[in-house]
Amino acid sequence: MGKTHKISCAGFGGQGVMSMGQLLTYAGMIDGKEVSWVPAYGPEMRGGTANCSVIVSDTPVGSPIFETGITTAVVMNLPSFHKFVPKVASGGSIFVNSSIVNEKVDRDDVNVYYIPVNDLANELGNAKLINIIMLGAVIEIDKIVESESILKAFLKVFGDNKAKLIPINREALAKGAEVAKTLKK
Amino acid sequence: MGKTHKISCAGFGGQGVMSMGQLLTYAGMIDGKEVSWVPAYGPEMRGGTANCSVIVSDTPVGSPIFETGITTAVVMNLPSFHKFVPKVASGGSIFVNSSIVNEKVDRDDVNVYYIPVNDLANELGNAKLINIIMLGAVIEIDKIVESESILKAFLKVFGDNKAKLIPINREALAKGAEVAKTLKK
Amino acid sequence: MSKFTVTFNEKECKGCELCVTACPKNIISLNPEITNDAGYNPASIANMENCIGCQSCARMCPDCIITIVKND
Amino acid sequence: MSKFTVTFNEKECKGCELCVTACPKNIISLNPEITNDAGYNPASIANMENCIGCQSCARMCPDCIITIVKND
Amino acid sequence: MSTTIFQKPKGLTDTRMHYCPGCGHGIVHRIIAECIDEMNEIDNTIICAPVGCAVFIPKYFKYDSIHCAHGRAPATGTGIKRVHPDKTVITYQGDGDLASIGMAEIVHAAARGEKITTIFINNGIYGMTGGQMAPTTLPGMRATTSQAGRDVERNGNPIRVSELLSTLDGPAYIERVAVDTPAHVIKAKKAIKKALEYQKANKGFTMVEVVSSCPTNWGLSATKAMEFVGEKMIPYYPLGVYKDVEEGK
Amino acid sequence: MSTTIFQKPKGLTDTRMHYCPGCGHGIVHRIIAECIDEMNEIDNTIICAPVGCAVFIPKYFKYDSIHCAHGRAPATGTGIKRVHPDKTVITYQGDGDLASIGMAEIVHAAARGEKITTIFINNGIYGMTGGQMAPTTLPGMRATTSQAGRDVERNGNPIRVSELLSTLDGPAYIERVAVDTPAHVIKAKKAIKKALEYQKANKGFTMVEVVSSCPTNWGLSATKAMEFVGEKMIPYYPLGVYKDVEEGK
Amino acid sequence: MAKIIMKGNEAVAKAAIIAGCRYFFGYPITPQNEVPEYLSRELFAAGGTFVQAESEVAAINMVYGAGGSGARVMTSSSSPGIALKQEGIGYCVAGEVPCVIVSMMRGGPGLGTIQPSQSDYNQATRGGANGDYHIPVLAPGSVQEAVDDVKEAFEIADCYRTPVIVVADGLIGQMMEPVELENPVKTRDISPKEAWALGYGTREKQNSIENLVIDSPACEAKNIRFFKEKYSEIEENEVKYEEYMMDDAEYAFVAYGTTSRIVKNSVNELREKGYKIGLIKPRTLWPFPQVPFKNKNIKKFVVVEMSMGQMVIDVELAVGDRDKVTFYGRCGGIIPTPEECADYAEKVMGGAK
Amino acid sequence: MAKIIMKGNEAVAKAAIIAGCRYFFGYPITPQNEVPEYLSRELFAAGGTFVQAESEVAAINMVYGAGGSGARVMTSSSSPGIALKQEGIGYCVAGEVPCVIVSMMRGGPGLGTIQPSQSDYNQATRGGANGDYHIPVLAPGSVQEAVDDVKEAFEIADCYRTPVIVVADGLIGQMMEPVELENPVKTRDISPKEAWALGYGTREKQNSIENLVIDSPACEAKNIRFFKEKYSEIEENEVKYEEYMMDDAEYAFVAYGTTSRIVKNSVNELREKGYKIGLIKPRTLWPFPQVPFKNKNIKKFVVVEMSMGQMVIDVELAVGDRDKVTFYGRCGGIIPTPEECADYAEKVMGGAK
Ligand SMILES: Cc1ncc(C[n+]2csc(CCOP(=O)(O)OP(=O)(O)O)c2C)c(N)n1
Ligand SMILES: Cc1ncc(C[n+]2csc(CCOP(=O)(O)OP(=O)(O)O)c2C)c(N)n1
Ligand code: SF4
Ligand code: SF4
Ligand code: SF4
Ligand code: SF4
Repeated sequence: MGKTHKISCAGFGGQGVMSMGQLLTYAGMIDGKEVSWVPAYGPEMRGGTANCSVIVSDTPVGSPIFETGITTAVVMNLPSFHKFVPKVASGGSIFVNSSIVNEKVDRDDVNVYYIPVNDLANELGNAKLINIIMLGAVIEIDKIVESESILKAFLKVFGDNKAKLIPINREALAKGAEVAKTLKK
Repeated sequence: MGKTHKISCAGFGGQGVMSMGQLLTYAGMIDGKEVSWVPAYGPEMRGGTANCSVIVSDTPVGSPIFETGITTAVVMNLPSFHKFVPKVASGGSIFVNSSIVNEKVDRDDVNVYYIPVNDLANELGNAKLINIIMLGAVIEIDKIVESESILKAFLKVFGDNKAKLIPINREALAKGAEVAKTLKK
Repeated sequence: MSKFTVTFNEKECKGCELCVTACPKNIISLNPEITNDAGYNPASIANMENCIGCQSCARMCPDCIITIVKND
Repeated sequence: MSKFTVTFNEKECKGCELCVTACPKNIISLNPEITNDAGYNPASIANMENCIGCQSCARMCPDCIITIVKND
Repeated sequence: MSTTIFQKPKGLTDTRMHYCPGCGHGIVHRIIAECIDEMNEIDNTIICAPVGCAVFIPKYFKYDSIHCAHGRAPATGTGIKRVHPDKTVITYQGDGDLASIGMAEIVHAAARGEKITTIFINNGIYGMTGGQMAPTTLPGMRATTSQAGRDVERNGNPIRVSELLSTLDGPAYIERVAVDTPAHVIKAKKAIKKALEYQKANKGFTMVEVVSSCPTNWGLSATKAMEFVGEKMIPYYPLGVYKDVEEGK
Repeated sequence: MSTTIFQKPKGLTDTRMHYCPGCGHGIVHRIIAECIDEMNEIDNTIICAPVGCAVFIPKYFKYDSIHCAHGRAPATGTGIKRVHPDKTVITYQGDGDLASIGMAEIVHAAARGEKITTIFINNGIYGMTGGQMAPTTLPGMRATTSQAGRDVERNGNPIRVSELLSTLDGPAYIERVAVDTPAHVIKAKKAIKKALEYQKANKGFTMVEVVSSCPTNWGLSATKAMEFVGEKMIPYYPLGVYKDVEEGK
Repeated sequence: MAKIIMKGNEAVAKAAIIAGCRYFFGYPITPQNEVPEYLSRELFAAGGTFVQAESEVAAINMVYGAGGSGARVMTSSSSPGIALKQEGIGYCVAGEVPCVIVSMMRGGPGLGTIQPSQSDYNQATRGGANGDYHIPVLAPGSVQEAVDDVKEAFEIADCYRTPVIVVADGLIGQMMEPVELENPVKTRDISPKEAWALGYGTREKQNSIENLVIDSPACEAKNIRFFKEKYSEIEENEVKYEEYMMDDAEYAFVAYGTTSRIVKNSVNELREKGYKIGLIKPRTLWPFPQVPFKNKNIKKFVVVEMSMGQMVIDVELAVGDRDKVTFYGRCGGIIPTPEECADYAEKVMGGAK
Repeated sequence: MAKIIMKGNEAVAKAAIIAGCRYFFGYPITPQNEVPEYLSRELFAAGGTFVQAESEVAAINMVYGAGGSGARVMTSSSSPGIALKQEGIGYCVAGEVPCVIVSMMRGGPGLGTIQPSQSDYNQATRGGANGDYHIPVLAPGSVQEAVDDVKEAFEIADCYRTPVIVVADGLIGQMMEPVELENPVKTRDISPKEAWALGYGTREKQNSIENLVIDSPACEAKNIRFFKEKYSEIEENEVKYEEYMMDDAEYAFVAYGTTSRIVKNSVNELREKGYKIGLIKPRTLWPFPQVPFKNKNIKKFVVVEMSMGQMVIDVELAVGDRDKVTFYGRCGGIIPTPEECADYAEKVMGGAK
């Protein structure tokens, strides 16, 4: 049996964590994988944290939900850091938005990547790109989907009329990948 | 096992058929019998017919409802006549308000008593007494309850402040009984 | 012949007397002679000549008992 | 010492800026230096001297972040 | 030669109505049928029966019809009208049905400007269930659930529905009429006709509140009940036009 | 020496409110608590939480409290007040809760003259469920179920609740206020205080409609949302006293 | 202690007053109208309150408030009216609000007929509100039992802080029978109002009737507490049933409420013919009695209901063998006669005396 | 024919439009809000109507009117909202009005939580409205199945003139998955609107949607017709279930909807360990499949639900032996993991590979 990626993306509302998950999902389908996306929903979302669970797998998705056993965690803020770090499977990856999260992961059975996405986005001159930059890092490391598939997915998720944003998003993905490469273990 | 009276009283709303049944029920209890009273209810009551089913029995009342097997039927108007005559048990009694109902019972396995209660009530100078007169006839013939128990029941059903009406009701019962005697078979 | 003929569906009349009250000429009354199957004395008009065809009776009748014909 | 002391519960402030807009003296602003756990930059006052104690900020604050003390 | 100048309207069936002697429902049924006859809409009308004495409406009218849940005729009428925008849709409701359990539905159908015509029979009582207090029962009036007479402290105040709905923007036409006298019946018919015509013209929600009687549960003869309408009900529920978009009301 | 001239009222708990930044609910919560503090009723008040963003009320107030079913707070408040006639009973409802699903309950509690105080938050939207159209959503205003902006032909007309309830005889006091400016907040508090005092004095049903904001679902910053209240909401929902038995209104 | 004759509905209302019920919120519906009518007259005199609610929905939510305030409170309705109360009943369950709901069943589905029926068995025993829950359901078969059950219902409601349904049919509501109102009722331990009810809290310890349990583990924990504590206690303590002529029986009628009294006549009739048949009469429908159905002597259980057969599955589950369970029913307001039930049973027994 | 990725709720809405549904009446409630939101945008474009009703009660009664007018119509809600619809659902049943009701279950009872659950099984399958009736209940376990079921639901509704419930949980409503929208649907015979629907009658032959059947024999006859004709036909034609790895199985999970896909993982896990276990997945909850439970090879049936156990009794009735049925459940919004289900099953199997 092939590989099953169990990805959690978490952060504040507004950081684009939900669409990060959707982009992975769509890209997974484009790459011919079995996929699912599940948002956490609830009133605690009111200005609070948001997160979603994504599966990208070679085999049909049974349970679309996983409490633990996360293979890839993206934590964009401190509450998410506290919530998700313990749920990552041994050998999994954790991507930390180190622009905001100052703490360090206190586990040695996981691979941790600190990506200062807010700073990187500012470098690109567009604070909204933090999630795309993070995605670039994630797929560079964990090889969940193809980078080009993310860009195709972008048009699916945000509509074809957003085509003009493709170049800047491509740049953001590359930026994330680039930083990730320097951190690769 | 003792005797079980299954009594149906039927007529127009306003003829006092429901209270006739209640008086029998109360009187039965006063006489130490097992009793029950069930009204027919429904929108057809709107200015239409009314009827109730009474059981007065020496043994506990199982089913308070009987579709057929009536032992005593009191029919105060024509629709009731048509409805109830066929439901009387062989050997049962039928009391017909012959002031209003002109038809005759076409069965020879039952005892039929034609009592012109409206006319008799007019003789007593009180049109409201038709049900009591009829009751007088019924208990004279079928011996369901004591005549005095009906008068005690009267106070239970209508309240003690109706005590002043006892004499006229006693008279009405006697009148009914008297007419019935002349018809007794 | 009277100018108007007012007929009552006696079988269906409920003897409510709304027509009786409505009639400005006071010519309608319940007929104590007849009791229909439902137990009511139906409305009727004795002296049709007095009818002015105002239709007040029919307008008040809840049971469409009344038909009015103008005899020209 | 200023006439009034306005304090903000910075941990709980949601940075909505209603107090900022409400202040007739325009002395409140969000503090970009601090990000609280919920991710907000809390409100604060630089020059407390200008405060006239009108309580407008506190009245508009949906989260009871603001306490105002009069220094007599 | 002779001409029939008054007869049972064509839109009514031959079924004997089960209403009590002298009940206002029958009068209103007839005038609705007269209006629909005159508008030549017999085959184009759908009528929504309430839960209440008028629940038997499907037997009495030759229109397509539906038994609505208690109070929900305006919602069900909405569903029908949205599917059949060209049909004339009538909802017929009693005061328990419309003003008590169905208050939310009538307010919202009116606010939506739903293109239906509601005939609202205000007889101040729950007829069908045996005379319980309605939202329209007058202060002091006896009902089986206010046996000492309605005490506003204990039982609350009556609701004037036409006034209440007239605060909304959706209604095109709201009038309160009565059926206690031949003259009022003529006016009532005119109002219903106008409401139906407004519906046909897609002007918005229309309602005619008919102050009527329930002799049985009022414990009055039919004639006395109509007198009560004139003497007690109408003063409390003033007749008149409460909303008419054409008159800028 | 120094005196605290403004602080969190005693009747509120220390729990952080989950409301979005700049949401009007928090302001109204505070002024209710201030009134109850001032009336010395903290231990004598029962508050009924709605279904809506304010469903968490039990966590925020130190009063006894109950989660009411969606729209039914006036009914539940009635049950409570009948058992505890000496307690101050407050129902707190959003516009979906009160003016949509709960329309029948509010009309009838008002008509009964139920001695409770309803705080009605008119923020023109369903907050909790994510921005669906409310009965109070302004024409042209966008909501997730009227994404092109409310079209009154398609989506119906907004309902002005204070006006509607003022046609009834049961209410003792109805005022519409707003919380968009400090001056309005002061007035809002006065109105709530008055309503609560009328309740204590057994005068009848009291309601304060508060025109408020929902920055999140309006898609505006908190400040812009308050501007919207002033510029768009208040003109459509005029502030003022709609009913006051003491003033013969 | 003298018996008096009362209409079932009035007796139910009177029993509530005797049980200390001082609040009633209800909406008219046939065939239970005499309950609110009686209470609208008598409750004020007893120092309580009667409110004719604007609807069944409002009524149950008033009950929720009054019960939440620690008062003994009742509502009453019939089939479609009970359907409307479902959400509110669920709130009473979740808020642990004691109250009594009288359900006088009539024929359905939908508006149906106003004549008696037992086709709301599922409605009462299997819910219809959302979520996992149970409600104790008492099923009287006579006016006397209705009175006794209403009084007991208040005790059960207060003891377990749960709504309790008393389910009867229009016949029991409408009929008059002699009744003893003052039968003693088994009292139960009741937690003090200070511990939970509205109006008894303080600023330090607020009492709150809670329905929202937004946090999933807490919501699950609440469900588990209900089932493992509350409901299993009720199952242990509150099951009630009667047996008639079951000592030597080889066949058993199973019936509750009105049909149980009808079928009693059938038993008598069949016994006279020599059949060894008896009657199992569940007096609680939830918890449903299990013990009498473990009787190995019984060859067939003949369930009789005024419905298309709703209790049948509970009997099947209790018996554990569907083949042993047969069903005879009438519905839509038709009341079966003792004779037809006996005829049916005779066929089932195939002449096996 | 290309798959696209859609959120379950939007896919449900889209499927309805594909199925010819042009009318939707609903009221917001989490977790199904995307259904009305999507349709409020798309239905007008499709030539239909969307009305945000004032309540769930109004919504179902609008559905009753629109469905009674012969249109394909849908409503959608979640737990307490479905509770409020009960009376209206009963009216649709009694009036024989075809319509589709989507129930996206969340944790209860009462207001509960907005997280997914399966604790409205009873609510859907055992009624809650009054009277004797059944409603076909379809239970999808993925976005794809939700789409297919919604389309089929309209066919079933029209064919038998009955409401049909599609019962899923918040998870299916909220999740995104690839889905094929254009799968063909089995069409069924449908009686012409002229024969019954509002707006298609004439003065000579009025069409009437009737709910009152005041006359008891007529009311009984209607009930009997429903059960002997309509419902037995449905039981004969519309039962649906799936089996997974059941060929050689000695143990069987039983699960529907979301738990069925979770438990599929458990089956795989246990099979790898050598256990002969499979999965029976009812796709219709009423009529409930009987055949797969007659499998004599199965030693234990392990029912898994996101509830305290509601389907269990249907399984027990179908199996006919309560001792063979065990249950594992989570509730209140908690979604069980494949691992915990497997652990439980392993205990049940006691190491019997
Ligand atoms: C949900 C529900 N509640 C209650 C009833 C009982 N019910 C039948 S008719 C009626 C009231 C009728 O009164 P009204 O609407 O004033 O009409 P009227 O009979 O006076 O014409 C009631 C409460 C019902 N059928 N359904
Ligand atoms: C019976 C029922 N229907 C629907 C819902 C879902 N629901 C929760 S909150 C809400 C509306 C809230 O809007 P509003 O009353 O305006 O209050 P706000 O959130 O804006 O303060 C709805 C529809 C529910 N919980 N129960
Ligand atoms: S109004 Fe009609 S029903 Fe009444 S008495 Fe006259 S004719 Fe008869
Ligand atoms: S109003 Fe309150 S919450 Fe908002 S910024 Fe000012 S202090 Fe912070
Ligand atoms: S009860 Fe009243 S409303 Fe009903 S038919 Fe009789 S008179 Fe008319
Ligand atoms: S969603 Fe709107 S109403 Fe709800 S807390 Fe946020 S801003 Fe306030």
